[in-house]
Amino acid sequence: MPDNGCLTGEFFMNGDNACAEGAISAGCRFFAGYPITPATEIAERMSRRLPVVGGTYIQMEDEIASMAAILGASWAGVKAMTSTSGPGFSLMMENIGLGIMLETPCVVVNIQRAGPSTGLPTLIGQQDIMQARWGSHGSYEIIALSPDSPQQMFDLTIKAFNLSEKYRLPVLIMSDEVVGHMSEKVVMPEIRTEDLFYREMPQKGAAGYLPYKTNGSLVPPMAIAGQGHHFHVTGLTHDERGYPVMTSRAQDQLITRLVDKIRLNADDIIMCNDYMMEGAEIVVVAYGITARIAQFAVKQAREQGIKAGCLQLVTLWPFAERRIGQLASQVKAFVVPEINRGQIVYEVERCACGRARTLLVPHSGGEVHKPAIISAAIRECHADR
Amino acid sequence: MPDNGCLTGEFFMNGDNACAEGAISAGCRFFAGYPITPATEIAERMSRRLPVVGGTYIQMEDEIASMAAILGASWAGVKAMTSTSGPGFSLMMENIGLGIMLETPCVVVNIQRAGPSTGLPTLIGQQDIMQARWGSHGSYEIIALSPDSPQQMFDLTIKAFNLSEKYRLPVLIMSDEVVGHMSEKVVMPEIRTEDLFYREMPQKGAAGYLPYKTNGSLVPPMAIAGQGHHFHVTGLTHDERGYPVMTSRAQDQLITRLVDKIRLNADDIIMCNDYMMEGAEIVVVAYGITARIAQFAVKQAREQGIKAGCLQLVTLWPFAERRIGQLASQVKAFVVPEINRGQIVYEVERCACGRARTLLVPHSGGEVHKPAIISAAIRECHADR
Amino acid sequence: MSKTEIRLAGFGGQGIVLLGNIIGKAASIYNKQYAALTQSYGPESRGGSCRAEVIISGAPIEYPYISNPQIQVILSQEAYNEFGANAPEGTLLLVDAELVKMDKPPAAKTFTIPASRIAQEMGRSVVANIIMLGFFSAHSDVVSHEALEKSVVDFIPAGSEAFNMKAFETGYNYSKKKHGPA
Amino acid sequence: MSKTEIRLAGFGGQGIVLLGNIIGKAASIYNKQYAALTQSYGPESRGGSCRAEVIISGAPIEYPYISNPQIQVILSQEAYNEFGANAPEGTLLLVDAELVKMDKPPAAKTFTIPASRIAQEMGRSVVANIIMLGFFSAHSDVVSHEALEKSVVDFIPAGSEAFNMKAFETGYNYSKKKHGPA
Amino acid sequence: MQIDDVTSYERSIAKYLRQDRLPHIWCAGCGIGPVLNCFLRAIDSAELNPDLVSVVSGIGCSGRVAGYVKLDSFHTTHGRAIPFATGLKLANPQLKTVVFSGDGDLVAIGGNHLIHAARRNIDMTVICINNFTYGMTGGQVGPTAPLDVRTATTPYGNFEPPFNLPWLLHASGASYIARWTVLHLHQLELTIVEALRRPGFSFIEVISPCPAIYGRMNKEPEGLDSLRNYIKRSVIKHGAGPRETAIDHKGPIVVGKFLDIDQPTLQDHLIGVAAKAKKPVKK
Amino acid sequence: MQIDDVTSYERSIAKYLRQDRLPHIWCAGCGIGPVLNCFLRAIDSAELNPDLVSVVSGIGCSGRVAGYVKLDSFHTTHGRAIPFATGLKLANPQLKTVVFSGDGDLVAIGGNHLIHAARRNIDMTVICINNFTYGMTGGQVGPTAPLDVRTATTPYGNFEPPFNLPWLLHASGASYIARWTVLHLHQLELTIVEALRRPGFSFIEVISPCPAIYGRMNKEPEGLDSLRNYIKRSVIKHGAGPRETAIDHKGPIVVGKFLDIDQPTLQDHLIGVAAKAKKPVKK
Amino acid sequence: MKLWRTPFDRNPDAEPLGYIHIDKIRCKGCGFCAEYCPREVLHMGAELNYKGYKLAAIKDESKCLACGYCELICPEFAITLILNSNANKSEEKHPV
Amino acid sequence: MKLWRTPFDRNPDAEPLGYIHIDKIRCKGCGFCAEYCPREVLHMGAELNYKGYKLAAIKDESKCLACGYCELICPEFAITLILNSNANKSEEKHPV
Ligand SMILES: Cc1ncc(C[n+]2csc(CCOP(=O)(O)OP(=O)(O)O)c2C)c(N)n1
Ligand SMILES: Cc1ncc(C[n+]2csc(CCOP(=O)(O)OP(=O)(O)O)c2C)c(N)n1
Ligand code: SF4
Ligand code: SF4
Ligand code: SF4
Ligand code: SF4
Repeated sequence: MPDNGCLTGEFFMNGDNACAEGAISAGCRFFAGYPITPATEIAERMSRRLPVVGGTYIQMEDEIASMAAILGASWAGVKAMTSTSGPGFSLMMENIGLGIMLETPCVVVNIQRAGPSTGLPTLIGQQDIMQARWGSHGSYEIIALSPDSPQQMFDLTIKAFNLSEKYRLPVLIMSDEVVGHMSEKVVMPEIRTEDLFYREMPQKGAAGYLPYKTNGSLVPPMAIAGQGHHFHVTGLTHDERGYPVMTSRAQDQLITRLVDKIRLNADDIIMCNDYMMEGAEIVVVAYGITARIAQFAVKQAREQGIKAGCLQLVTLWPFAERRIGQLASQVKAFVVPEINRGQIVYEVERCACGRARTLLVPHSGGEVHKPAIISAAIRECHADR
Repeated sequence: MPDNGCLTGEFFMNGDNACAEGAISAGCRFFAGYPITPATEIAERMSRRLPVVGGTYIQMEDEIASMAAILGASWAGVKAMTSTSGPGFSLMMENIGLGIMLETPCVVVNIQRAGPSTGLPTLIGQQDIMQARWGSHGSYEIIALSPDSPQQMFDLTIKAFNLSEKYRLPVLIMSDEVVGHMSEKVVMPEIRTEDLFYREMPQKGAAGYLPYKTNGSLVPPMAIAGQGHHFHVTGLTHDERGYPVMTSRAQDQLITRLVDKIRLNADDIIMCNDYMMEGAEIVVVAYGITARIAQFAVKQAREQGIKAGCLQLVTLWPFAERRIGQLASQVKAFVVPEINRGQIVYEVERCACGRARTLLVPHSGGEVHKPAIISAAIRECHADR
Repeated sequence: MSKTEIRLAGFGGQGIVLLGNIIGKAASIYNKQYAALTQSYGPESRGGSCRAEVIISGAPIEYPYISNPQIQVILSQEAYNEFGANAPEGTLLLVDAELVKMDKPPAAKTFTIPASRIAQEMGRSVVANIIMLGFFSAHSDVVSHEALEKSVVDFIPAGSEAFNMKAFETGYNYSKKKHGPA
Repeated sequence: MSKTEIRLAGFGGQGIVLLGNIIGKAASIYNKQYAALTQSYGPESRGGSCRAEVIISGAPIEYPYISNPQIQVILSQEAYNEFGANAPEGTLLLVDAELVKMDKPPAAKTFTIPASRIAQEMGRSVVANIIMLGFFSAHSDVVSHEALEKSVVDFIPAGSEAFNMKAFETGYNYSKKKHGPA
Repeated sequence: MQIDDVTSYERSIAKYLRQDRLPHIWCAGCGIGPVLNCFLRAIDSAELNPDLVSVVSGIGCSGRVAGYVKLDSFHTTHGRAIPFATGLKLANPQLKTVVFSGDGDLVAIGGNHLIHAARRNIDMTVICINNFTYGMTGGQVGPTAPLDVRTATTPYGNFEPPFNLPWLLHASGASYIARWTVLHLHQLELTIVEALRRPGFSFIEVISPCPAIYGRMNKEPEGLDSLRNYIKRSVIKHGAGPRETAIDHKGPIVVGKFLDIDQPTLQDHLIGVAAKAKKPVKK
Repeated sequence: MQIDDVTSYERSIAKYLRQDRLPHIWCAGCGIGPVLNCFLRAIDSAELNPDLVSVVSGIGCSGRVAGYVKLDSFHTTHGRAIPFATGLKLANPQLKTVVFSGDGDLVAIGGNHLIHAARRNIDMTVICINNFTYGMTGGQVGPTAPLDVRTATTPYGNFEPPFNLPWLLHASGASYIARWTVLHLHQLELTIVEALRRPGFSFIEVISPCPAIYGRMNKEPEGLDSLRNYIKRSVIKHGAGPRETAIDHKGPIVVGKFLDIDQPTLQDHLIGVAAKAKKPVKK
Repeated sequence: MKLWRTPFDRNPDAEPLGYIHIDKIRCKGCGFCAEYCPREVLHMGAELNYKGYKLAAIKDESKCLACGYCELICPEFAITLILNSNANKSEEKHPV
Repeated sequence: MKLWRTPFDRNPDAEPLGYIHIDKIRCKGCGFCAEYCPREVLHMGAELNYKGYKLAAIKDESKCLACGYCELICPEFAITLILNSNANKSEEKHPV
């Protein structure tokens, strides 16, 4: 372990632990959470690790408080994270909205299990994908990433912190029970300063600082508490000064910027992994653990001479609209396996815009797809004329 | 006022009050809520009216408790409702999921204001439309209605209770601040028994009753507390007995039924209003107050010789997929004005499937669209070749 | 089809929204017209400025907001400054003279009544709005006098009918006295 | 590319998940193979049955679940009834003879060791799983003996290295003694 | 050997237990089972009409109780058993509503509902299994965990002072408050009977071992270790005051009936509201 | 006339007030303004480094206070000011965190955070404007509203018994508890100064009129009506016990400093955790 | 501390008041019954059940007072106390 | 009940310790200042401001003790107390 307390080297660990280590490596020094299967291990590891690296762990009275606390910590200038699963994620929605409105960098991890309601607490689901996008009231955009392995849990947690600091909003890691609980090798490189992004800040005590005045970019510099700025921020619609302004005009200015900072930077944010995509006619669009199952099926299909490929959506939101749109003109069909009854498939279908068939392979949850089911869908599309 | 305490006749009242009266007429006898602008008037009227008709009003400590309480009341056999706006709606999400899982009839009213977060508390938004569909974790389907006037607030509240009793789930009324606060004439007819739907129930004390055993239909009869059934229900994945079963198979059986009871009955549930749709080439798809603004614009367009029409989505969810699909082959374009930055338009676009242009007319919130903006969009589509 | 837009503006506590309701109900229930009432909300409507706006029409009202009110009832200086002063020619302006100073005569056809003073003189300052309503009735036929009367009775506390009717007639007669029959 | 699936099954508290971790780490970190460990979770893994499953492969593992384990380590009657009894021919079955009664010889190639009794005799019943691991090492080459040794040390509490190594070797030697060199 | 036709088990609890769901999910040596047993006997002893008893639980090991009682029973969401039960009770005041759940469920995430229900003095009996931890999720620190104990999220010892539940409930407005350990089963039964029969809000805390998780981390790896500890540390003191009912890691565990007062219930007040409302008022 | 260069206003509060935001949104005769004024003077008198003072509010009329103080200030969500402030404080223990909000915000929806923050004894000063109602949303019943009062949602009189806040906070674990009315501005200032300067969790309740809504419905339509009422009903009693601090519709309003005790704060405990963690342990 | 009220000093030679049945499938070997039986009727045996739990067993049934405490405290509902109607009924009965 | 500590019995003929400035735009006519001024320096006048609020006004400034209570209690931050540095400094100052 280097002096800074971050782990480096090769480890065999589960996704939850890898996520916690990713956070530590990303510079996260505050964690507030509430236990819930299958995300609890993240909190547990943070409770052990944070005091070692000079950070603070606190278990709050519920998920609402946890979410509020990480927003507070972020405004004290500390990178902060919480983790949960479906029921807790539902409870966090209101304050995720506050995070968006105050433009507060932080990371929220959802290790998805099967719902609705308490559902199957210890078993996998990928059913909160649309909730990640739409779960809080109001008009906004969000960033959500979806790791497929403990290694990606580590890597994408760092990425999530970077994106949250860069674009000033809560970034969601939409993992799932299998990735969270499965153990594999995780390689943790030494993290250099230039690998990490820190929010832009006004000069300490700079006069005339306005909390929401941007300087050309869509993201305003962020003051933190205790630096003499004496700033005000509010969840109400506000102007550049951070003052409430109860007009439709102020609303439009604010919301337009909040939406545009994501939409116009989509290319910077969106990550996809191509798997056997060369010349693919049938593209399996998948994410999380399902991307790996899909790759298994694609490999089999290729062996059978079917030109299949897999597009892993590493970034779920903003949606890879352009990529799907381009592919739609080139491929015959999209196969979309999800451990839900249809969520991302709606986006794929919309972006395909009738130019390629879109076939959902739904799963109600509790386990991953049998590869054969995905293979069958690939074959069905292949047989289409 | 007839003996039963329900109002009949003509009234001049705002949408919130009309909603409360609709509930009373529908037989709602329990209300639990927490004040929030612009929905508070519903609670206030219920607090005055319920004790008169032998019902119970309680203001709970928050929206989470309110939602939980109406579920409890429904299981005691009483029609129950709550009302809120965006922030409270976000907080209700977890227990809306419980309502879906336990299959509990009840009505949740969201008088939408502009968000995200606290946003513009007293001003209109239509930004929780996707949240209504996707806001709780897990895979499920929901029913959501969208009234455009105080009169529809009254009528659709009765309808909402009927649907909730028929399909055993929380039904959402997704209204907005303008409809809630605007006063107009409301005609309240005398409600006959046959106008109201009551949940199917097992015979009192019937032996061998299983809470989730269906008899052909997708909706099982519902026992209520105190009748000697000694039943168990749980938010965990469960079998026909209501007992937890932690398997993917049980999950699939349960979720498939929960989803199918809505999807397969979509035609019974979905209501649309046609306005000047004869021969329409440009169809404005709108809901809530925006449907009326759209009609205003459509009327103007017709006067200018443009074949415009308006399809009011009275039922938002399940989405009028078939109708839009059919129209897509007949019309030139869909114009979708929404007081948000794009929500229902995604569904329209998906269902149009490239066969008709889909043009969003977004609005960040705080006021309704100027009709001229919608007219301009109609003209733009008309000018397309 | 005929359509009239009315704005009532003043500050919180003057019973402006009540006025809007009385007019709206009179038009829609008793006169069988269409009417839509919108109003300002929130903490602003308690301490500060307050507004109610009514559309009365012979046909269904799609767009429920007013754009160019033919009638404005102004009950505070602030409201006058914001709305009354700029009311265009050809529109009707009814002003509480006690609460509003007009620097120069407005373009609109303007009638004033010291409604709040009269109310005070009658011993119940809350009825200023009803006096104003009587004044309104004298100057506009958009809602019938009888409909307004009935509607007033619907909205006021039981037992205060006679007093309110007196206030209503006082406002009505003030106009007749001052301006002669409309 | 070679791929081995291993199932470890018994009840909560036996250290089964720990075994999975030791094997997984040995394979992936020390032997530079690919390895994926999945396991049973929840209250079930505390009182009742418990399971850990490892895939070891020379190539990246897409599908992380086992379907036909080549090796099964069985530490309870319940696990035997569910899995061990039906293990097909050609697979390897390692059983704690102290905890499991086998009515008829299973189809699989089966070796038994009274690991829990030996552990008790050694004075620390918790090391039964490490004894079993030694036994496993004697019967399978999927992970190297040295890798397992190193991995054991990584996972056990500091100070208990010697004792655990003794347990590991005991399990290994039990096999050698009983069955002769593999 | 000639024996009775019925066993004591059959006579008292068999009819209230969902035997088709046994074995239950609780770990060996867990204290929830005995409390459930005791609760079912109390239902019997209280001679209530079982048709009118509803049991509501939240989520947690203790929250699984609703699933084992053969009464109308509701397994709701984490922390929300009390508001759910509030709806049940208010919609049908005939029902006896019992909330049976864990300390995490009732006092961590559900703490607000707990104090508000006590404030309202709603007719409801809350039985709180206090095992000082979140058993179901693997033994994280709870708001009742004494300072310095080890839990899955306090590897360096708990750093948050715990609630003193009887005091909190008293200050919130409850009518009846008692505490026993899982060993005081006869007293517990009598207390539950008393609580079920009285109007108003009653709260019964039961100190219970979680050997599999909490115990394992705190040198009581067997349920028996905790029980022996309870015997050593328990002191019965009816009417004990707030200073006495705090529980730390090593000191005495004061048990007994701490509060039992008559005060108008929410239902009493609601009857008044209904009476006033029925007088015709101008709309 | 020769006058001082500075006025008392300028000397004490002008620098802490966002004058560019005046007039504020509160109604004529509302009590929040005087309390804000008093709070700003206390900030000055306490001689804190204003750069290190953060003010956090929830949502409500009282929750608007954060918007008028020229300090780092956060207007968060309804009920969540305390957990937000908890994050601030824990992430930077140098900060003085003040939560300023209403009774609905802090005790209704936010009640759980309130009692848990008190339990943790986190360094934080909570100033609670108690106007017995939800002003912002138009005067609905709050959890502090005395029995029988009229509110927008209790047209037949309030039927829920209210909390006794000093008692609730004491039972939860707070270190410092005081109550004043909006007329006791000098005492209030001293109390706030004391609370700001001491470690641990302090709670100050300020009884304040809401004439526009609550007063109008309860025969105190002017702020002055309530103030006169407070003068009549207030009784200063430092160290008053739980039985004395309940407030009903007509009886005495006991004010004063009720609790002031030294006990280890959350920060004290956390320092211990950090020390233990820094000792190298095997991973 | 008083946990039960059946007299300990009952004549030990009288016919047992009850018989104990232990469900071997349900028992998880927690030892509560053996520890808290006032007359040491039960003890923890050596036998394991199919799940691997060490079972409670009967040591000396003749001493059973039928106090019911083992039945009550068994977390697994694994113990059934069968009352012996032949036994001397005049002695105080278990209080359940 | 003691609300302030500046002596009421100060010599009434001394030069006023302070002068009061009332911001007519901000004042909402609540009457707190007039009611609680210990020396009746202020009263509620008849003038309305542009929003319609009845304004507080100065009745007799000469009596002002500069106790600052009106400034402190004014909910609108509408009152500024201007200290008179000419006045007899030996008398106790307002305690703010
Ligand atoms: C909203 C939500 N958050 C978290 C969880 C996870 N969870 C399940 S049970 C539990 C704690 C249970 O603790 P307690 O109530 O003390 O019961 P015990 O298991 O100790 O009996 C938690 C946090 C959940 N189900 N829902
Ligand atoms: C989640 C949520 N629920 C409800 C509201 C609506 N709301 C705003 S302020 C308020 C109550 C304020 O009462 P209190 O805290 O007592 O402050 P006051 O206005 O009386 O000063 C409520 C319920 C909200 N903003 N958010
Ligand atoms: S985890 Fe603890 S509380 Fe839960 S069943 Fe096991 S022993 Fe009982
Ligand atoms: S509504 Fe009440 S609390 Fe709010 S500003 Fe007005 S008087 Fe004050
Ligand atoms: S109390 Fe029950 S589970 Fe425990 S040892 Fe005795 S019979 Fe077995
Ligand atoms: S206290 Fe302030 S607002 Fe009230 S009357 Fe006096 S100057 Fe006006």
